[in-house]
Amino acid sequence: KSDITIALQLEPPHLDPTSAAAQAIDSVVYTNIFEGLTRFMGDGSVVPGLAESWEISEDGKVYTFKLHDGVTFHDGTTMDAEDVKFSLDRARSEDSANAQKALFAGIENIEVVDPLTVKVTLSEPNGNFLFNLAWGDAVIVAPESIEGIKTNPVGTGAFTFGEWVQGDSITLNRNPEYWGDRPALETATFKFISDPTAAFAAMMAEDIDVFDNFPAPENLPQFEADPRFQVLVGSTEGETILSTNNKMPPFDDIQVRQALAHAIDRQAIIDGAMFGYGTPIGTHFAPHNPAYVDLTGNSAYDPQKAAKMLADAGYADGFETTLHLPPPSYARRGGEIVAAQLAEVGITANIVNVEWAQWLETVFKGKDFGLTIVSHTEPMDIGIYARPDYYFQYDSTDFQALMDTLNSTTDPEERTRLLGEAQRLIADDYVNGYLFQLAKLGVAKAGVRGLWENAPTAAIDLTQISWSE
Amino acid sequence: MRFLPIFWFHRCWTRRAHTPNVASMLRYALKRLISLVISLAVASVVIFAVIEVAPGDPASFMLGVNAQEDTLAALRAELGLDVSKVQRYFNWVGGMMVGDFGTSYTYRTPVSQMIADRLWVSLPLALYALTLSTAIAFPVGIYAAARRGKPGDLTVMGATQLGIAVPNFWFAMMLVLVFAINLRWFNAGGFAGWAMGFWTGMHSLTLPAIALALPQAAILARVMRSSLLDILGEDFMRTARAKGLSRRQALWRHGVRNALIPVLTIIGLQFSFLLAGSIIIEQVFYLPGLGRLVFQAISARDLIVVESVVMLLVFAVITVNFLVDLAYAAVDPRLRSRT
Amino acid sequence: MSLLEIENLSLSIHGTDILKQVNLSIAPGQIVAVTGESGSGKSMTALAVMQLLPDGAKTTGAIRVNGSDMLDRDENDLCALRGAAIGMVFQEPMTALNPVKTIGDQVMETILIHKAMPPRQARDRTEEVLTRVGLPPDRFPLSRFPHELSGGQRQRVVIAMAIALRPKLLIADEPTTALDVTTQAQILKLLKGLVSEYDMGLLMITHDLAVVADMADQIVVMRHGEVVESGATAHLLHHMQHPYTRMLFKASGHQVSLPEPAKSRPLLEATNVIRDYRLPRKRLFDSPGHHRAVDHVSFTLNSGERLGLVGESGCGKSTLTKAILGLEEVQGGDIRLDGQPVFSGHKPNLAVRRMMQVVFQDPYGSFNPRHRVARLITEPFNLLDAPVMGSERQDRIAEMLTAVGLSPDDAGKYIHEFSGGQRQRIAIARALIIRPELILFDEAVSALDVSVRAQILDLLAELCEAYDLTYLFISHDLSVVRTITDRVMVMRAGKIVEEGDTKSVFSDPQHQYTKDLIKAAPVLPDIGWDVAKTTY
Amino acid sequence: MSRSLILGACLSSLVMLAAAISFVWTPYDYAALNIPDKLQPPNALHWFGTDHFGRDMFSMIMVGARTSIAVALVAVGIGMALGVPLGLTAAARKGSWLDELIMRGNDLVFAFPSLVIAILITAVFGAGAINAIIAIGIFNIPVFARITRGAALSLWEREFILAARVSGKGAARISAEHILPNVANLLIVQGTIQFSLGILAEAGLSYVGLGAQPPTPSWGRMLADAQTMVSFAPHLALIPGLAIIVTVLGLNLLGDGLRDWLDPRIRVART
Ligand SMILES: Nc1ncnc2c1ncn2[C@@H]1O[C@H](COP(=O)(O)OP(=O)(O)OP(=O)(O)O)[C@@H](O)[C@H]1O
Ligand SMILES: Nc1ncnc2c1ncn2[C@@H]1O[C@H](COP(=O)(O)OP(=O)(O)OP(=O)(O)O)[C@@H](O)[C@H]1O
Ligand SMILES: [Mg+2]
Ligand SMILES: [Mg+2]
Repeated sequence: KSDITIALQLEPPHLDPTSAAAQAIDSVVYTNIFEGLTRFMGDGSVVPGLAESWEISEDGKVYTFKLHDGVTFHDGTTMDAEDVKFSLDRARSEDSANAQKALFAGIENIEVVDPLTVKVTLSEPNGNFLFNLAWGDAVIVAPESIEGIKTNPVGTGAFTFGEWVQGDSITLNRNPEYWGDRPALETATFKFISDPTAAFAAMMAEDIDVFDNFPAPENLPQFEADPRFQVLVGSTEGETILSTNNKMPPFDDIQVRQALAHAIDRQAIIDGAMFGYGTPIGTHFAPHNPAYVDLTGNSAYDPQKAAKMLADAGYADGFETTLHLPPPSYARRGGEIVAAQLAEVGITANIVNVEWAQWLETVFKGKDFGLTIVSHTEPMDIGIYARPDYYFQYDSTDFQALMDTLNSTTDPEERTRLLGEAQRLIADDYVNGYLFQLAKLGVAKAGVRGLWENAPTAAIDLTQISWSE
Repeated sequence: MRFLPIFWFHRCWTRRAHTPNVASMLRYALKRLISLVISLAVASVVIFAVIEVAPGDPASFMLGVNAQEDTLAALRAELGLDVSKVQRYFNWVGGMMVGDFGTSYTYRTPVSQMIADRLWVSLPLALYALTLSTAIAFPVGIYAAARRGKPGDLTVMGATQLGIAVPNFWFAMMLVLVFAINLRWFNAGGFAGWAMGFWTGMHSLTLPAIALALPQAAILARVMRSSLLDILGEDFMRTARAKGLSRRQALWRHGVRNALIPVLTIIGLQFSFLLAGSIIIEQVFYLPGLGRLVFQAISARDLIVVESVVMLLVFAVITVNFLVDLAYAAVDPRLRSRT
Repeated sequence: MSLLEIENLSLSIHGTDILKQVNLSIAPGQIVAVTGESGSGKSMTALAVMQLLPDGAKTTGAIRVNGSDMLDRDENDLCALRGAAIGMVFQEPMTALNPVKTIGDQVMETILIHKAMPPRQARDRTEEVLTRVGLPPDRFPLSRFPHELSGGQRQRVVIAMAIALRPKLLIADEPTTALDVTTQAQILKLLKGLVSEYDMGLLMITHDLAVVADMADQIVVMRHGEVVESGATAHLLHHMQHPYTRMLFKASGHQVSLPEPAKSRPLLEATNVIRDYRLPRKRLFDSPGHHRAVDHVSFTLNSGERLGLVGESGCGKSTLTKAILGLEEVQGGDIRLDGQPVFSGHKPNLAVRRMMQVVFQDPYGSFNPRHRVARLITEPFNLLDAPVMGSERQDRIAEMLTAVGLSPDDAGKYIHEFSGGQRQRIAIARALIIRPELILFDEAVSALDVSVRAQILDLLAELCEAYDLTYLFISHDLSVVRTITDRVMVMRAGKIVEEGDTKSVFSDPQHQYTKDLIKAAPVLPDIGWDVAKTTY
Repeated sequence: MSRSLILGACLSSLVMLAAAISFVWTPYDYAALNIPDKLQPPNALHWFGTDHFGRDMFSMIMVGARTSIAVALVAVGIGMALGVPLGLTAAARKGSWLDELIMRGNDLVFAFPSLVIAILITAVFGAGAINAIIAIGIFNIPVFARITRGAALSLWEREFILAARVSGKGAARISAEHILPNVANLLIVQGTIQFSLGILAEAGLSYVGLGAQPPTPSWGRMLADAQTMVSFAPHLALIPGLAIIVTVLGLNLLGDGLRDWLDPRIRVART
C-alpha cells in the first residue's frame, strides 16, 4: 500500500508557508513540498536540508552554506544560490508578509558566491540561526513560481502538489525527480476534519489512516483498546498557560498572581479537560527540552494559601474578571474548570468564548482581557517574556537583559544555565498561570510506520512514513 | 421537487397563453419582481452593515500573533481593506452584479469559485433532503388525511409530533452513532466528491439528508394532512363525489392539487431552510458545504466570504419565494386576477 | 313504478337522531319539493339518497332508486350510479366548483369518470350540455375558470355537470337560494325545462315556499327530521292539515301594518352621490379602472318615514349604506342629515353619526363574541358627549332588551347563547339605545327563517308604534320591503331607477327593470288567506 | 379537553416545575466539579449520571430547563411585543404605504436564513444568552406580525367591526378593544408553538457554542459537550436530547390542544 490519508484538524488558508502563521500550512507542505537550508527531525534536532554543509566564521557572524547539487524545483527549474538569496531577501524585506520576520532580523547581507555556495552575514552572532533556518517560514522558494505559490506551491521536496478540494482535502504526489531518498508513499491525501465527533467517527470508520493531532483526548482509550489502531502520545511545543494581563489591576499585584497560581489544580485540569494527557509545567518551557527546570512546586495547588494571599492583597471578598477562551477544547474545557477553581477562592471569572479572530483582536492586540487560556506552540518561545508590549504585558528589565545575554551566547552549557534562570525568573514572578504541556495525540492505523511522535514543529514528514507488511 | 413549481407554471402558462389573464399574471410577476429587487438591495445594506461592525481584523488573523504592523498594512492594501466603507460596499455590490464576488481573504481564491464548489455539496444535499422529505410527507399526509381519526392517523400524527420535537443535530448524532459507528453502513461524514461517481456522492449525503429531512417531513406531513382535511370539507369535493368519483379519485383529482397550495409555501420555505439551515448538520457530518463555509469564514474573519454567502442565501430565499408565488398563481388561477 | 322511493328512512349521526321515518317518492318527469325551516333535515335526506352522508351516519329503512335499494349497494356500485343515474346540484355555486380546474374539465369529468364515451365525444357532449344550460362555448369557452363566472353562471355549470349523462333522477339542494330573483327565475325555468325534456325526476329542496308552490308537483314539508305533511301541490296548498305547514305558509306571506308616519320634515338628503371603487389595472401600464358602485343617487328621507331600497345583489345597496353612515368617503355629491354633512373634511362627522344607527344582515357576525350583551348594546354610547353610567345605564339596557322582547337578565350573557332571531333583536336594541333619528336596516331579515323573520317584522312594527322610527330598509326581498315601508326606491347598477309610494310602485311599476323584478319574484299562490296576497 | 391538551399540559408543566424547583433545590450543586466521579451512568446517587467534569446531570438538566425556558420565553415576548402591534397597525391601515412597509419588512426578515443570522449576531456581538434571545426574538417578530395581520384583516371585514365604527370608534380603539381580544387565542396558540421553536433554536445555538455561556447550564451545550463521548457514555447525549424532545413535544401538543379547545367554532358548537 503506497497511499495514505492523513487528517488534520485545520485546513490551511493557502499553501505559502512564508506568508502566514497558520500551522496547517506547515503540516501539509513542510519538508514535503518545501525544504529549507536546514530542517527539523522528529526528535527536535536540526539537520542539514538543502544545504549539504556549512561553515561558521570565528566570530559567529558569517555562515557559508554549501548547497546540494542537482536539486530542481517541481517546475523543472534548478535550485541554486540565487534562489536562496531570493527567498531569504524576500522574507526579510520591508514589505514582506512573513509571519516570523523576527527570525531573519539579524541578517545583514546575503551573498551568492557561486551557484552552489551562499554566504550569509549576521549583524551579531546568533546561536539560534541554524534553528531559525529550519522553520517553515524559511523554506526556499523560486522567483519563477512565486506568483502562484498560494494555490500552486512549487518547491523542491519529495512530493508535488496535486489537488486541493477546498473545505475537504489536499492531495500530494510523489516527486519522481526528487534529489534525496525516494519516499515509500506514492500519494498522500490530507483531509480536514475540525469537529472532534467527526474525527472520531471518521477514524472509526477507517476513512482515514492517520489523525495527526486528534482533537478529542476522551476517545483515545477506545483507540488504544482497538487492535486496528495505534495511539502515539508525544509532546508538542505548546505550553498551555493561564495568561494573565499583568498590567490590569488587580493582576498588576504579584500577590494576586501568586494567589491565582495556588488556586489552580493542574492535575484536575489535565484530568478533566485532557483526560489525563499532558505534563504539568511550572514555567514557560517544554519539559522535553534538556534545559527544562521543573518548577511546578513553586505554584502547588493550595486554595487556603491562595485565599489568604488574596486577603492580604486586599481582595478578601474576591473580585470579578473575564476569562477569554479560544475554541480548542483545552481552552474551553480547561476554562470551565479554572473558573470553578477560582470561584472556590472567591474570584469570579466570567467566561467569554471567542473565535480565534476575536481572540487576536480583543485579547492579543487589544489587550482587553483579564485572563485567557492559550497554548503557545512556537518552539523555544520564552523570548516573548522580553517583549513588554506582548499581550500579557510582562515588563521586567531583568528578564530583558537576561534574554539579550542569551541571544549573544553560543556556548551550549552557558545557554542552558541562562535558560534555567529565565524559567525561574518568570515562575517566581508568577507572570502567568502555568498549566501543562500540550500532548500530541496521534492516532493511526496499526500498520503505519514512521510518524513523528512529538511535534518540534508543525509538520507531517511524509518522506519517513511507510506501511508495514 | 424544486422543478415542480416551475413545471406547473410552465404548463399553466402555455395552456392559458391565449387568455387576457397573461396580462394580470405579468403584472403580478412584475410587481413581485420589483419588490424582490428592493428586498435584495435592503438586504445587501443590512448584511454589509452587520458584518462591518464585527470586531476582528482579517489581516491580523491571517498573519498571526507575531506579525508586524507594516506587514499588516501591506496585506490590508492587498485585500482592498484600505478604502472607505461606502466605497467597499459599492465595490462589493458592483462586483456581485457581474458575478465577481471578490477574493477570499484567507484562501486567496475567487469567492465565486469557492461558492460554486460548495454549492455542489449544499445544493444536492438540499435537493436530496427536500426530495426525501416530500417523498415521505406526501404519502404520510395523504394517508393520515384519508384515515382521519382512525388509529392509523393517530399513530402517524403522533410520530410526526415526535419528529418535529427532535432537534435535527441530535438526530444526526444518533444516526452517526448507530449507522456509522456501530453498524458501519455509512461513512460518519465527509464528502467523497462527485468525481468518485454519482452513487458514492449520494451515499455520503444519505445520512445528512435523512437527518435534515425527517423533521422537515414531519412538518410537511402535518401541513399536507391539515390542508387536505380543509379541502375535503370543501363543497366542491362533495360535488366531485356526486359526479360519481370514489373517495380516492376525488382526493387525487380535486383534493391534492388544491391542498398543494399551502404545502407549496412550506416546500419553498423548506428549500431555503435546507440550503442555509444545514450549517449544523454540515458541521456534524463535516461536509464541505455552504453552511460550513460560512461558519469557517466567520471564525476566520473572512468578511467577504461571509457577506457573499449570506447575500447568496438571501437571494436564494427571496427568489425561491418569488417562484413559489408565481407557482401559486399558476396553481390557483384566482390569484392572478386578484389585485 | 316510481323512480325514487324512500321508505321509513331514519338517520342518526354519532347517536343523534337527524331523520325519523321519512317517506317520499318521485316518478319520472315529476318535481317533488322538500321544504321546511333550517335544520329540518332536508339536505340530509338528499345526501342519504346519494349516500354521501357525513362520517358516523347510520341509516335504516330503504332508499330505492329504480327499484333497488341504495343502502344495500357497495361503494363501487354507488360510484357508478352517482353522476350517471342520479345527478345532484348543491346550494352554494361559489364553492361547489373546484377553483383550479376549468369548467370544461369539470363538466367533462362526469362523462369520463363513467367511461360513458371516448374523450372526443365527451367534449362534444360537454359543449352540448353547456349550451343547453345557457353557456354556449363561443361565449363561454371550456377553458374558463370558475372565478371568471358569475354566481348564476356557476350554478349553470353545476347543473351541466349533474345532467351531463342525463340522469334519471336529479337532486337539487337549494339551487337558487344564493342567487338573485331574476337569475333564480332563469335557473328554475332551466330546471323545469330539463325535467320535461329528459323526463327526469327532480327532487328539489328549498325553503322558499313561493318557489315550491310554483315548481312542484308534489310537496313534502319537513320539521325536526320528520315529514309532517306531503301531497300534491294544489291539494296541499288548499287543504293544509298540519299546523306547522300552516304556520310556515302564514309566516312566508307575513304582513304587518305600520302606524301612520308621524311628522314630516326632510331628515336625510342625498344629492348626486357617487361612489367609485378602484379596480386593479387591466393591463400592465393602464391607469387603474374604476367601478362606479353608486351612480348619481339623489333622494330625500323625511323624518317619520319608512323608506325601502330594493335591488339585486351587487347593485350598490350596502355601498350606499356605508356612504350614508359616513364610513367611506364619497367621490361626488353630498349627503346631509338634518342639514349637516355626514362627512366633513375627509373625516366622518361624529355629531351627525350619533343620529344614525344600523342593523346588519348577519346575526352571527355583528357582535364581538367576547363581549357580554350589556357591553354590546351600549357600544353606541361612545358617540355621546357625556358617558351614560350607573343606574341610568342599567335602566336603558333593561328598557331596550324589554323593548325588543328579551329579558333584562339577558344582559349578562354572551352572544353565542342566543339564536339567530334573538341576535337580530339584540342588534335592534343596540341600534335603538341612543335613540337615533334614523336607523338603517341592511338586509336585516334576509338571513332568518320565515317564522323568525315574521316575528322580527312584527317587532319592527311595534317599535314604530312605540318610538316613531324613521328608517331606511334595504332588502332584495320584495315581499318584505313591500310590507314594512311607506315609500320604496328601486336600485339597479348603482342608479335609482324608480321611486315612489310603496303601494303604487308594486301595483303599477313604471320602469322596465322594476317590472322584471316583480315578475321574476316567485309568488305564493292565493290560498285563500287574507295575509297572503298575491297581486303585486 | 382533548388528550393532546392534557398530555401537552402535563409534559410542559413538568418541565416548568423542574425549572421552578431548581431555584430553591437541586440534588447537587449543578456547578460543582467532581472530576474523580466523572462519566458515571445513571445510578441511585446521580439519577441521570454525571458528566465529564463529574457534575450531577439531573441538577444540570433542571437548571438547564430554566435557561431554555427563559431564553425562549423572552424571545417570544419580544416577537409578540413588537410583532402584534405591527400586525394590528398593518391591518388597520390595510393597503396603505404603512401596511406595505410593514409587510415588506416582514418578508425581508423572513428572507434571511435565520440560523446564519443568529450565528452572525452572536459572532459579532459575542455569544451569550442575551444575544441568543435577540437573535431568536428578531425572527419571531414577523411571525406574529403576519399572523396578527391575517387574523385582524378577516376581523375587519366582520360586521361587528362595522358596528363599532358606526359607534364612532377609531382604528386604534377598535384594534385594542375588538381585534386584539379576538386574535388572542390565535396568539396564544402561535406563542406556544414559537415557544417550542425557541427552545429548539436555543438548543441549536448553544450546541454550536453561541447560546448561554458556561457555567450556566444549557441543554444544547450539554449535547455539544457530549458529542465526542456518546460512544462510551451515551447518557450524556440521550438525557439532554430527551429533555429537549419532551419539552418541545409537550409545548406542541399543548399548542395543538389549545387550538382545538379555544377555537370559537368548536366552543360555540359545544354550548
Ligand atoms: N356533519 C354533521 N354531523 C352532525 N350533524 C349534522 C351534520 N350536518 C348536519 N347536521 C345536523 O342535521 C340536521 C339536519 O341538517 P340539514 O343540513 O339536513 O338541514 P336543512 O334542512 O338542509 O337546513 P338548511 O335549510 O339550513 O340547509 C341539523 O340539525 C344539523 O345540525
Ligand atoms: N371594497 C370594494 N372594492 C371594489 N368593489 C367593491 C367593493 N365593495 C363592493 N364593491 C362592488 O360594488 C358593487 C356594489 O356592492 P354592494 O356591496 O353595495 O352591493 P349590494 O347591493 O349591497 O349587494 P348585496 O345584496 O349582495 O349585499 C358590487 O359590484 C361590488 O362588487
Ligand atoms: Mg340544507
Ligand atoms: Mg349588501
